Amino acid sequence: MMSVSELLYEAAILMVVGMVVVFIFLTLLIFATKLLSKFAGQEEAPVNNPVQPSNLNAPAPVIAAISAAIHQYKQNNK
Amino acid sequence: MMSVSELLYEAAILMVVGMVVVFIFLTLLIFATKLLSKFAGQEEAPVNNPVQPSNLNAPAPVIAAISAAIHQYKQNNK
Amino acid sequence: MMSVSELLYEAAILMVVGMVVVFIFLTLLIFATKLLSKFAGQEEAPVNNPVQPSNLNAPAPVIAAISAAIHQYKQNNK
Amino acid sequence: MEGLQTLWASTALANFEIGQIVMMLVGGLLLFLAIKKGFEPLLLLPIGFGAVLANIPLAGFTEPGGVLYYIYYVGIETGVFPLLIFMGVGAMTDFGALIANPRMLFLGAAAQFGIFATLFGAIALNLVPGFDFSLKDASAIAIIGGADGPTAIFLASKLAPDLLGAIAVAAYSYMALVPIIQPPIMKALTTPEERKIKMEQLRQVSKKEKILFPLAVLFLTILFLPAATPLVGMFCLGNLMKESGVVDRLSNTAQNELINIVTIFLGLAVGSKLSADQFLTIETLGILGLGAVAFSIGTGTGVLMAKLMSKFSDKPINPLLGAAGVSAVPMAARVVNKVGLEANPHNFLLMHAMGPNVAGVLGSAVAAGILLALVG
Amino acid sequence: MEGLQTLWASTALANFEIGQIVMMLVGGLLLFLAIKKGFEPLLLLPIGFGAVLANIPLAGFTEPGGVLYYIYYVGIETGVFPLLIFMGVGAMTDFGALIANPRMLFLGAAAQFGIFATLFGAIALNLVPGFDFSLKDASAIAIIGGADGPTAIFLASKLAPDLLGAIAVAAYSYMALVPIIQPPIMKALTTPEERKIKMEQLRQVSKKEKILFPLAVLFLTILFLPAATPLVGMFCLGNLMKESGVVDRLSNTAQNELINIVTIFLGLAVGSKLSADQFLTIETLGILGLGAVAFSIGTGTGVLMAKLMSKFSDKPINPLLGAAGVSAVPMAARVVNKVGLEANPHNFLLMHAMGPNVAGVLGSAVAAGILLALVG
Amino acid sequence: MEGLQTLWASTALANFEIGQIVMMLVGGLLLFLAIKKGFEPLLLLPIGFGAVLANIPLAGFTEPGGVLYYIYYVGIETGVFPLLIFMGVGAMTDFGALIANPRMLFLGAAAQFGIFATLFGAIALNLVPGFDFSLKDASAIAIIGGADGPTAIFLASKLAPDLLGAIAVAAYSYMALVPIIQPPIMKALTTPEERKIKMEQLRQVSKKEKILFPLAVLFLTILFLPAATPLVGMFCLGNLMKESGVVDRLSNTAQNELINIVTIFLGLAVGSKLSADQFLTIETLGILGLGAVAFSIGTGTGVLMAKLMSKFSDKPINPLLGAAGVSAVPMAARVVNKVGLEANPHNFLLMHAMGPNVAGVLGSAVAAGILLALVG
Ligand code: NA
Ligand code: NA
Ligand code: NA
Repeated sequence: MMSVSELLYEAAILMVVGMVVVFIFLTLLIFATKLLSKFAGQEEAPVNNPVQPSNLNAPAPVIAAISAAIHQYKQNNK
Repeated sequence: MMSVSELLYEAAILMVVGMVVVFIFLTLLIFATKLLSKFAGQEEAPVNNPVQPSNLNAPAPVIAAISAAIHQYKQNNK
Repeated sequence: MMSVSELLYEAAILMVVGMVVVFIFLTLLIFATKLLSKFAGQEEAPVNNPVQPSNLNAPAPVIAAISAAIHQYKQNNK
Repeated sequence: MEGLQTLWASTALANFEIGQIVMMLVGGLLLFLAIKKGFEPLLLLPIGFGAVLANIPLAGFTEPGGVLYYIYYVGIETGVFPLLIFMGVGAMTDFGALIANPRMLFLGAAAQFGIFATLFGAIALNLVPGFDFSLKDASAIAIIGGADGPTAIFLASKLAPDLLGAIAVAAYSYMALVPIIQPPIMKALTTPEERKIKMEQLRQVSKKEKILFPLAVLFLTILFLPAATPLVGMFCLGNLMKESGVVDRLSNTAQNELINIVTIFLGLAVGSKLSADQFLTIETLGILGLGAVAFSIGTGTGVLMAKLMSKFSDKPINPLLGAAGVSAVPMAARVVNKVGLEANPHNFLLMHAMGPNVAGVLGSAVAAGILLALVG
Repeated sequence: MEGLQTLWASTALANFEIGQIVMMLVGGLLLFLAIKKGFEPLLLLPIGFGAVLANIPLAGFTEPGGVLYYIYYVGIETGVFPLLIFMGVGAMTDFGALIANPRMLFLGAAAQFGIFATLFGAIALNLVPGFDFSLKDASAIAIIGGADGPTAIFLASKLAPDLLGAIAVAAYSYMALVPIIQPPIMKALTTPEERKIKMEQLRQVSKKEKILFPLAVLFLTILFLPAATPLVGMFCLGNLMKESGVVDRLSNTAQNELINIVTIFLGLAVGSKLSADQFLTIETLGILGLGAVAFSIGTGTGVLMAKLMSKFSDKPINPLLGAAGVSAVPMAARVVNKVGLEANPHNFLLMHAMGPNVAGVLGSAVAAGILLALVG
Repeated sequence: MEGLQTLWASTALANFEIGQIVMMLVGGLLLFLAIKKGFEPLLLLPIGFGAVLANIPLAGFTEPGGVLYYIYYVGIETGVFPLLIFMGVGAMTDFGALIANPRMLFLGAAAQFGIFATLFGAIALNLVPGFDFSLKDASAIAIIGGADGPTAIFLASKLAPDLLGAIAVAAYSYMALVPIIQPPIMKALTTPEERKIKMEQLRQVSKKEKILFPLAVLFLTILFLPAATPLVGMFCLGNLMKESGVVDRLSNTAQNELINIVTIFLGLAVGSKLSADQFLTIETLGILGLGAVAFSIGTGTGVLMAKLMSKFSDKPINPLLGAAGVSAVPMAARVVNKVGLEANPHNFLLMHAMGPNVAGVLGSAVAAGILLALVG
């Protein structure tokens, strides 16, 4: 059983981590969508790979960012 | 295990009770329907109160009302 | 656990029995359909029994044939 | 020789019990009635087909692992399928004629005497050797007189699952036979003059009345007959979805795709209860006989009640309307209309008969609730 | 005397607890809001009706053997019903506006602050005597700010089943109140000049982009947020069925008959959780209050984010669009359009608002995944 | 360092096994074939999507509590879903062409040699190291040659659930490949002169014949092959509902909404069996190879049978019709028509090919029954 102050602290961390991850994720999706449009945006475009893996060019920094956010949370959660 | 005569007696009672209750119930429904028609029968009638809590312009009284209900409930539940 | 050669033998028997039964069954269905058409083929035909049991006139040979096929299989399967 | 016996054993021919053959013929008869005679085909076709499937030796349709087993277990034993049908029927029902003339509820009440008299009759049959109906059995049988399929199936699944097949078959068969059973009784109890009585035109009913009516019905049922609320509640939900006008896509689905899907499954599951050991009994004969009696009595008391009401009413009431009180919507109302037209070619009773007709649906749901409360 | 008491005992009147009566009134209120006020009637009508049925004494709707018990057990406890609804919603969703202007995803992200701030607020409420929300409770409550019914029900069924009734009611009620809650906030945070900003027309999006988009969303979710894949996956399946154009009959069924059937059942099952002991608590008041706060904050941060983006963008962005980021499709987009038209009668923002609107759906599904991963 | 590992662990990236990635690619390939190539998209789209979902690490779709787990458990393990599909297919099937020319049943019989030869072939594959098919496995694989999806899924769920994914994928893939697999075989086994043979017009078939035909099929199946009655029975029920003309609303629902709903679920559930440990085996390669062989043999024996029949018939028979005997309705019949038109631009074989085509459906259901009786 956690005290209210502990809970509040956790909730604050969750708030920060949650928003950070939401933003990172949807930012990634922006890049993916732009990449998608670049390759598939023209109706006349040649047939591309249907499962266009649009983010593979930069997975490391992304994972680092998400990891950092979650890390922060888990750290504070011990 | 009941004897046939006991069963017959029970069935007779059921027959009487059943028909009486059916008639009482549907008679009640006749009154309810007539009442309904009196209040809601005119298409032009002003909006009558079926369950009219006009709460959109004032959320505070609504919460007050729900609070009062819950309060009442908790009181009676102790 | 059967050896591969035993399995192969079984599979061969299954192949023969299976095809024989399929053919017998669908041949029966041909006769049944023809009988059906004879009795119900004319739109003006009188109302016949809707469940026209078209093969009842010769069940014995049919059963004998299917039985023989399955028998063969079971024999070889012991 | 042993080999030949093995072969023989792998076909159904060797495994047929005489009872299964008879039950298949019963299934075939139901299919014939449904397809050729047009008797309640929506139910009797799947019921008949289910009966055929359930009685195939070695096929295991009604054993764990069989498709009919699962359908019965999921939909009938839980009571969910008849309740969903009832919701769909509610979404198809227009209470306008009843709201315009609520006294018609008396006719719906009177016709339920068919139920309760039959309950007594079923118990009385125990005096005949071979019959041994409990009060639960008798109640489930009597509800056939309610002329309402889902109500009968729901009550039978709760009170007498063993008799469910026979009860459902009897209920739907007699509902189909309404045009044959009712007219002689109607004519015997009325004079040609009475049958010619014209009813005055019904008033327009407001949308608000139609919305509030199912809520009022539910309200009264909650207060006085909680045991009837599963049936009445789902019926009123369907009707409210229809009349409220704000959830048309739900209402349309409830009265079309959903009720169709459930009807296929319900029919098959009911058919799966038509097994020889449960159906080929002297009890089934009793059930079929009692069902006919129940319909006849309900028709008769409905007509007599209408005559009684006509005496105490300032405006005359055509006693034929009482026959519609057994429900069997909309068949009974059509029969009333037809018999009325025979007496007077300008007397259209159809709209007026819809009032007692839907009153009969409520009446038998109420009767089912009473039986559940007192016998269940 | 004793006999009279027995009779009395068989009606509901004698068995009503005050809490049941209050919950029936709550159910009646929901029916009123659904039918008379048109508040999310597709859900609030069955929820309200379910609440009435669930609180009938002696009827046993929510006990083993009762129809609502089975529906809840099969559809909500397994999570299947909200996921099927989400699939249907996916089959109804057009991502065209978002693909044409993917930066709108930032607005869908910003509006989720309503969720996480409310999580904090729910925990902070524990400082008030009488409240005792766990992190799971707080997370389930906070998702109301996502303005997405199936997401809220799915998360609540996983994290806080006891609060499911109150959370679902709050979520759908506030979604219905979007036209009342949002405009004051939108106007307070923007100048009339900002509200007049015209957006340039969106480009045509190719069929191939629309087909690949749900796959890209699923792909990213798989990589980084597996916990969100049930929701996002079923949503993307529905959208792929629609956009692929090769399974139109499945897509049509998913967005019509299937979603209708599931909606009826989902509503009844949610209503069945509106029992007095779970709903008539001080926590419910907290949930209703927090839900309103969540919507308001989400609307506000959406608008502020749009203003921020406008500063850094070469083309100006109408900050009203940010309000659509809470989702509540398509209501919030319509509100944006209406408020925009008030400022400039020639400024049609509806199509532009659909971008952040559907981004908000993805945003709250992602937020739900995060909460499941970290709190669940 | 430890912290970083914890983070890493909460994404799917760290938990992917190579097998899961490969299976997702397989799922992606199926989606590609369904959407881009139009290969049996109604099944391959949900199967492919299900395969992707089932292989997401940490998401638990196929574990107790996961949505695909429940769908598989309820619909495939019980056999209910394939049977409902079969009922719907029955409601879509017109036996008119077959009743008019019942000898076409011989073609439907001959084409089943694809099944039984493949059974032998699957066992023979055990001679290759790495393969270890039991008779049950071999039977389930061989049914691919029946060119009938629901029959294959039903049999595989009974005889070899572990191979269900691969078998279903192979069955639907090859059904889609019928226009590529069949023509070379058809041309190799026939002369241009034979392919030009015109068939005389089919006679009109009466409504009564069409009603009695499914009953006759069921009757024979009951007598001689009870093990085939689940498949044949549900098929005949659907066909009877259609042809009887008295339950059109049930028939329409069975062939539209109900089959659509079940198809979505069936596809997802089949896809959920595409897990790496069950699919990424040498057996799968064997299954794919055997499936192609089965189709080819069935096509060949069908054509040869037609040539044989033509010799003993007073009226010549176009041997191309034999290829339609593998079923794959209506694709194979269309292929026959197309190849026929290539030889003679005025020779329309489509209607004639529908006879052996639907005969092939019956043939493979019968074959499945034989395998269930002898091997199951
Ligand atoms: Na009745
Ligand atoms: Na949202
Ligand atoms: Na076939």
